[in-house]
Amino acid sequence: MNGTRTTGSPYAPHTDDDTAAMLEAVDADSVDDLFDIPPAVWFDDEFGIDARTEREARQLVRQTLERNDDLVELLGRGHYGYYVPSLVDHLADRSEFLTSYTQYQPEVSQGFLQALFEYQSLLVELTGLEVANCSMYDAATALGEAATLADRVRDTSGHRVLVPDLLLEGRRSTLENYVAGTDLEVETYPTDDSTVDVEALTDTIDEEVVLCYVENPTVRGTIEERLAEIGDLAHEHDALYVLGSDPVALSLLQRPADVGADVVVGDASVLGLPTSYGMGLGLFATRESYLRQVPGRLVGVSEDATDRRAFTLTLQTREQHIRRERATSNICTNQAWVALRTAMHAASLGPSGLIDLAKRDVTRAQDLAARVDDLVGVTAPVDDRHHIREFVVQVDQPAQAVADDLEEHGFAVHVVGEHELQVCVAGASDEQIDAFVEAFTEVVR
Amino acid sequence: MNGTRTTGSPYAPHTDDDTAAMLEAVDADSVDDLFDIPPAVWFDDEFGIDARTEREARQLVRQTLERNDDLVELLGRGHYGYYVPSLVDHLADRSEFLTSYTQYQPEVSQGFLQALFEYQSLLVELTGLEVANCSMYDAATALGEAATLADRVRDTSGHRVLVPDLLLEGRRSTLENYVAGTDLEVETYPTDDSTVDVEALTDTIDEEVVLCYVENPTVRGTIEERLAEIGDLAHEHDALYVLGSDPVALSLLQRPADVGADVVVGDASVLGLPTSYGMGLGLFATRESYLRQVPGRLVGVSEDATDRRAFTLTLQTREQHIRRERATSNICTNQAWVALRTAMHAASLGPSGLIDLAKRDVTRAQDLAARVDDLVGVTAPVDDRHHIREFVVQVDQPAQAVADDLEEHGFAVHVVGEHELQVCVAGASDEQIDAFVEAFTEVVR
Amino acid sequence: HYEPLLSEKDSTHVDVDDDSPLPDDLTRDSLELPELSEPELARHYTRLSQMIYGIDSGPYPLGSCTMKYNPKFTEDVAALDVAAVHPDRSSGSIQGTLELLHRLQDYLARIGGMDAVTLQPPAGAAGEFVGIRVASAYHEHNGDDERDEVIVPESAHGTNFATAALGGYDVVTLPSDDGGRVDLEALEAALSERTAALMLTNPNTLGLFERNITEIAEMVHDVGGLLYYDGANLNALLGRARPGDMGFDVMHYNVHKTFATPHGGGGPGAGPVGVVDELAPFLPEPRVRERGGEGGEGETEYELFAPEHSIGHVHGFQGNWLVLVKTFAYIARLGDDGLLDASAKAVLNANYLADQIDYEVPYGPFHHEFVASAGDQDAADVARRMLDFGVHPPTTKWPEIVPQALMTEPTEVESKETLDTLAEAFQQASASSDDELESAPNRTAVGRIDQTSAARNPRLSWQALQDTNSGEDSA
Amino acid sequence: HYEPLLSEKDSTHVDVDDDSPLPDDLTRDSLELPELSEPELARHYTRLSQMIYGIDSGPYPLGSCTMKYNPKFTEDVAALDVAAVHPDRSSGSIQGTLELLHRLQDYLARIGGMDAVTLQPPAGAAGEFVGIRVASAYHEHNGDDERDEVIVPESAHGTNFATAALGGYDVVTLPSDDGGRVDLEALEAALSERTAALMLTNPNTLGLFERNITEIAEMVHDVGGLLYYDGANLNALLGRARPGDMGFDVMHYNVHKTFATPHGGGGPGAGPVGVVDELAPFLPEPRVRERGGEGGEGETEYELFAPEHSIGHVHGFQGNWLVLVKTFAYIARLGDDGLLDASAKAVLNANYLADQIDYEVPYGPFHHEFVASAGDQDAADVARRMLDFGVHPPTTKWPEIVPQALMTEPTEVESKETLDTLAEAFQQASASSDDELESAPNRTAVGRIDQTSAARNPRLSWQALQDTNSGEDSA
Repeated sequence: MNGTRTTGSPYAPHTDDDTAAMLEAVDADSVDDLFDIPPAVWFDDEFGIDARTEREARQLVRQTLERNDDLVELLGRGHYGYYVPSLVDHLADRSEFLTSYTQYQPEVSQGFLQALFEYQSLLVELTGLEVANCSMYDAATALGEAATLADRVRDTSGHRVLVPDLLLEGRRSTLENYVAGTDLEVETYPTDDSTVDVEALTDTIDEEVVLCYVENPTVRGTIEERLAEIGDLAHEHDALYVLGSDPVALSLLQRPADVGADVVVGDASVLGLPTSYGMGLGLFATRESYLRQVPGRLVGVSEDATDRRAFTLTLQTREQHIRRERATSNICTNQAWVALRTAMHAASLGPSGLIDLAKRDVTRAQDLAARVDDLVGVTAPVDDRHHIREFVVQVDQPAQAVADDLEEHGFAVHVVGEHELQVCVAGASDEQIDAFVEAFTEVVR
Repeated sequence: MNGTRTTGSPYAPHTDDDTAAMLEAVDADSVDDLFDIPPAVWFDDEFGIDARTEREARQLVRQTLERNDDLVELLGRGHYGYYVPSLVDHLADRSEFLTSYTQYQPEVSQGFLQALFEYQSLLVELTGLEVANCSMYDAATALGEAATLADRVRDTSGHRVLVPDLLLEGRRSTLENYVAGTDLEVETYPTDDSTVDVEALTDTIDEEVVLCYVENPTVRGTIEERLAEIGDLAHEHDALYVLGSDPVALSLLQRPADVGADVVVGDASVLGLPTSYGMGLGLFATRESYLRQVPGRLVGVSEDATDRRAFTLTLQTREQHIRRERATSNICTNQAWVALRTAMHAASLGPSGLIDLAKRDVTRAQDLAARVDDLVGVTAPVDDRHHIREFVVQVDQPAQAVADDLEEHGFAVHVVGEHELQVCVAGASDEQIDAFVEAFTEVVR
Repeated sequence: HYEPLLSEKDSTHVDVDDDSPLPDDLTRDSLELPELSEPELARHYTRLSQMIYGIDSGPYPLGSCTMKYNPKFTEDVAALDVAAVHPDRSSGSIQGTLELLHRLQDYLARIGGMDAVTLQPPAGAAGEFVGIRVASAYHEHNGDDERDEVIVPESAHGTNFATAALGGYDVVTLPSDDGGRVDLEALEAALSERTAALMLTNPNTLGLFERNITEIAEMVHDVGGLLYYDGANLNALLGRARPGDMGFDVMHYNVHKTFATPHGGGGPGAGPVGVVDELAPFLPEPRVRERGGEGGEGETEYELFAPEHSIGHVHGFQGNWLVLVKTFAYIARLGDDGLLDASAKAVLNANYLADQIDYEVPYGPFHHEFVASAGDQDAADVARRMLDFGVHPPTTKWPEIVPQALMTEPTEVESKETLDTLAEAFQQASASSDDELESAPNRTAVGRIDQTSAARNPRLSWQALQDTNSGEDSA
Repeated sequence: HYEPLLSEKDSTHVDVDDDSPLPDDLTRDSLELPELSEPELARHYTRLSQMIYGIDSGPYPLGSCTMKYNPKFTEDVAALDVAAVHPDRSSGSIQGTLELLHRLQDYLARIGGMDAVTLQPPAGAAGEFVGIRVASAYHEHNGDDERDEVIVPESAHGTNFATAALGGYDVVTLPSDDGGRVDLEALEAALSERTAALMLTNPNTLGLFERNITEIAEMVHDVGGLLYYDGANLNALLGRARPGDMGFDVMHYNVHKTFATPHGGGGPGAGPVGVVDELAPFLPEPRVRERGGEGGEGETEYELFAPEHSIGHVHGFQGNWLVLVKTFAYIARLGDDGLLDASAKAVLNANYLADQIDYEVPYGPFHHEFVASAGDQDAADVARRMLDFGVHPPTTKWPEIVPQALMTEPTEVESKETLDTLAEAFQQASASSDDELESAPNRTAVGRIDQTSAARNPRLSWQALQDTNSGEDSA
């Protein structure tokens, strides 16, 4: 029937005989009789949505999406298109992983629990912090959760949340929504050459500050150089020091625990997911002292009846289904399957592969910047800092016009200022980068 | 390491420490020492094949294959591109199916054995014959095996194998290779309106004939109308009556058992495989009386130690690994995984879906023929017979020129004569067929 | 049924400073993680998968979780190369993505009877949060900023309470009446000018339709509050009743529960939110709309826009895109007929199964789910016992209104035969001895797990485990 | 661990004549098959898969079968839309397909030291058949048509014997010498002007290199015969020795064994055949070659052609294309370095494992495999016993030159740790009591299967099973 049948749900297996027998069992004449809906709200109309065969539905999605232009994306700014090993798709797509529910029955969920435990262990190594949950939605919501954590754990009456002026609008806005139900207020501090202006931060920070947020690398690809100093500054004012990063950067850059971070947030789906229109995986790690205030799910080790090691969701009393309005967060479904994929991708790279990947992100960004910097009327990188993965390019012409021209040549880049573009090497092959330089040369000529 | 590593085999897990420990255990200084190869034949050169990352290897294949033109294929003649439900890929790709070996250890192969048993059962229903093996390579080799079966089971000194003059060159040539080691000789009998010319066949058939082969539908999409009569003719001369068909056609057309067929061969991958440059699945079914002479693998039911039902490969004494030069065939690895896919596709369609599919192959071919027949200078179908799936079209212009023009318009059709094209509707959507008619109209204008 | 941790298979310490392109003080010293080959990883994850019960393993009748079969083809369309675009692409270059989103907004609006839809919330709870934030923004925009309460029925999902709290509201819990539905008198008492919203799911978690929904809506609206629809149970009503027609102002859709996107062991999900016209200006930005004029080939063009009084973002980008693609594909496959049939069979299945089991099933009539009572037995024990019969048990101990609740929702994807198997498992559990119940499960990868030990002595990483072990060693 | 047959779940009888577009006498009356929904089928095949041991389940040390890990990415490239073309497409419109085939022909020629390669044979045995047919055609072309014998060593694969017979030859079986290799004196005696070919695998099925290969080649060539290389054990030599350099005239490649294409539970495979220049004119048609001139973008163009004295087709079209794509992808991934490392680790693994087990391992030194002897134990019992330890056993009872043979080939994909696990399983089996051996396996989906019953009372379809059952019922 499948593939051709378009009446009824192709995923409801009832034969007519079954339906008749079941109706008889429940003593009903028709299925409609089972619906206890008052006539006033009974829906008599149709949605007007055509049923399609599987083939037609596939075709519809494909044809619709084929309207997307096929561009080489030199895009980053929080979402990256690294190559994901084929292993990840094949194993993560096993239906036991893909179609199972949250692990409330741990005895039949050991495999998923173990994979999530391994994901947590990965983040513990990367961050140096003791506790990582097994996911938030994305970097923005993880930052929001960090703020509500700060609100809960800080005794001070403070209400200031400090974030860099460069913070992505989507993150800042999400953060503001998360703190809308609290007394917290989001304020920005200035940056200098796209890294924290520590002097200016020193001037603005006070005891009213409950959270100081820094990203490393920054949204413009620059690498912070005074992280420990900033950490000290935050702690001197009894503020939570929250670092934003991701697993690739963390494989190479300073370990958050070593610079005093209290919480690490970010998007862990840089590993494991292809470019997916911003779909992410919220990384959330923190110190053991805040364990009981952590939002989201935690997998822990326990023992079974015969004292064998077993995994289970634990400390659930923090969560909404137990604690209701006093939960640490309202999060329920998170991004478990993405966390699985991220763990798989990281395992596939191994420590050498992770470090190599991050190092290549540094050198390839450096190399590309140097190549475009050679062009007349182009400066790159704009910021006098080390970079990873991406950097800002200044062009004499209007940036939007250059970007439009590049799109005509088949390349997508960010426009970040009137005369500023941003370019990312993360997902691009060497051939694509060569082709980009050629197109860029032509466009700015 | 994977995805980036290009030295050594990425699929050999040895760490350097492992290698050292293992060499020590076997008391060797280096791996080279383990090779007992005389210096004269030691290979000192290189193949000159570059190692690539997984991403690069993928890219290489993709870029290479992207040289293929994207044409709508109205092609058939033994290979069809029906839509394969997504279920088939997802389930057949489970590594337990895809990566397991032949089921010589049945206790850890029950799932595959059962699936193959279900495949055999499907063919038994479709053909009406008692025995179906669980695959040959394709229709051509299955026909070859039918001929060697005939050679073994017929007592007569006969040596004639009769096939239709329309038989595909690939099939005929393969058949000739299969009988090259016997005394059999392949001869053709004439057809009339692309079906068996029964009178001519009557004239040529004699006691020297050991096998009479008929295809239904024929390679030109026509449906045979006198199958039972031909069967009688074959049997009167003590010849094996071999029918060629496929699971879609068999769902609608006369049941081979009902017209006296002794063997049914054909390509079963019309279900289960997408268009795949001719990759197939040899269907082979026959009467119980020839059971001990059947080539290839058979799955049967047995019992385990606790008398539970269990599946196993059986009657293996027919096979090469036991019987060596007296085996019924040299076949070893066959097309098991394709048989699995075919069984899945058939199960997904169910009997209603199978019959519907075949009926639509009749009506859609009929409709398309009528539409192109309306064009000036075009006759379709050429053959005054019922058709399924495909039909021959006569054009006033040189057929090759028309085909070339159609290719320019994005359509591939067969050229089967100076002024004859052949067109198949099996894999095409209604939209594609409409577009084809439009293009065809323009081309023959 | 045992597979070592990756870190137990290998743990390789790699120094970072070799050939580092960065100054030493900007990098970490080293990284210590498993370094394994693809064959080893393939086996590891294959074995782990073998210790998981998924929807393809058998029935999964989790009440309020709606575990439906996930059509395979939806995975294929989400995996299309053309679906893999970056969120910062120019609108002109991703018309396909925008068209799909727009069509999905439209589908969902029709299905829910809503006027405008945002697809941004990355899960149901995030959708609730958007709903509550939209309500806040609406009241605030109207200068109506004294409203500080959200009313939630006692049998509601935990997320409702937590979401209201996250939104800064005091939660007012509403008791049920004797029939398991909203107690109108209690509601009357709870409503006031402090009421920002009432959050309701319908049918409720007992599977009962709130028959007085029109009256409830009037009551809430009369005090100036908004009526929020928790979409968890929408599968029960598809094509038969729409939240918009019942008077709801804002709702979220659980695409996993209603539109068969895979649950993934806990996400990713998507929780689109639909609202009535009046609330549309407050939805998150960006949304998708048609652009005046047509594209080169006569196709409609689409663009992103920020609603006038938008609450801003609730996700860094546009939510869980790949999940939305699957949602769209599912709806496009089923169409009106399929959706109508889905609710029909879901409700038929629940009623049939309720009829087949021995446990007491209070309340009724049911729609998509029912809550049986394990009576003297411990519902969690019953669940674990059922695992041994090869099926997945129902949700347990909730809602608390039914003692030892076995909250059961078979969904439309189960055949009569499977329901009979499931009923048999219920029967066997109900006939089990105390000993059998308390020792279950026995046929699973591990036996009954000590939850107290896990919580009392948290070991949340391999590193922690190492510390614990070495602690034990030295002790 | 039990799953009903599809037909036991449902069997629906559908009449064909309703709305038939064909006259009644051209159609069947009805069709009776299972009519099931996608969720039911997904569960059915998922459960079946759970009763199968695959390469991702654990070690699979089947001697002479070379069960290597199948890289996942090769599946993805074979599934590309651009790979899905019809065999009757015009050459000009499938340049990508032809280029890939041409490159693969070239790769294989280099790896084997051959001059020309056909990719058409759909399996190893089909490759053997092509080799034998090519030899026949060659001799016949030379007017040398009295040759009616093919010589095969006693320890050879069964397919060698069967292939020679299928090709119309008498098979002359060659005994081994005391070292397990070709007995030169016996070979001398067997060779004559009747010899069409000698079929040899090297290293042989005992894992031993035929050290006298150059001499053997000379002897065969001296009598006018051809030397055929069975590629089953090529994995042992990759990058270290090439059949062409050893004097072989024709060979087949087992792409599953050497180039990691999945075995699929028994196919599809591919058995490309390489030959020296002299034999190239006899290869099957069509083959792929470069066409003079270049394409529009400076790319080489390819075309199909029929070799001058081609034996014709051995497959209806061009063989198992999708398997060839995977082969190509694997070779392109590994390159020289990877291929060289594959043989290194394959040989190291075999030697290490041979060293770790208690069973006697006669002969040596080994390359990729070794044949242990179970001694007093029954090798098939040992194998079944090993199943209970969670590993796959070796090939048993063959070659017969070793009593109770345990023919073991771990391949390069196993880690030392896995080999140690495997060695442990061997040890446990060797230490097992007769009772344990004879009752094994016990931890598998079913227990030991009665082979005699299966063969004596063949039940080869559900229909046959029905007949049997109803027969029993009436009895």
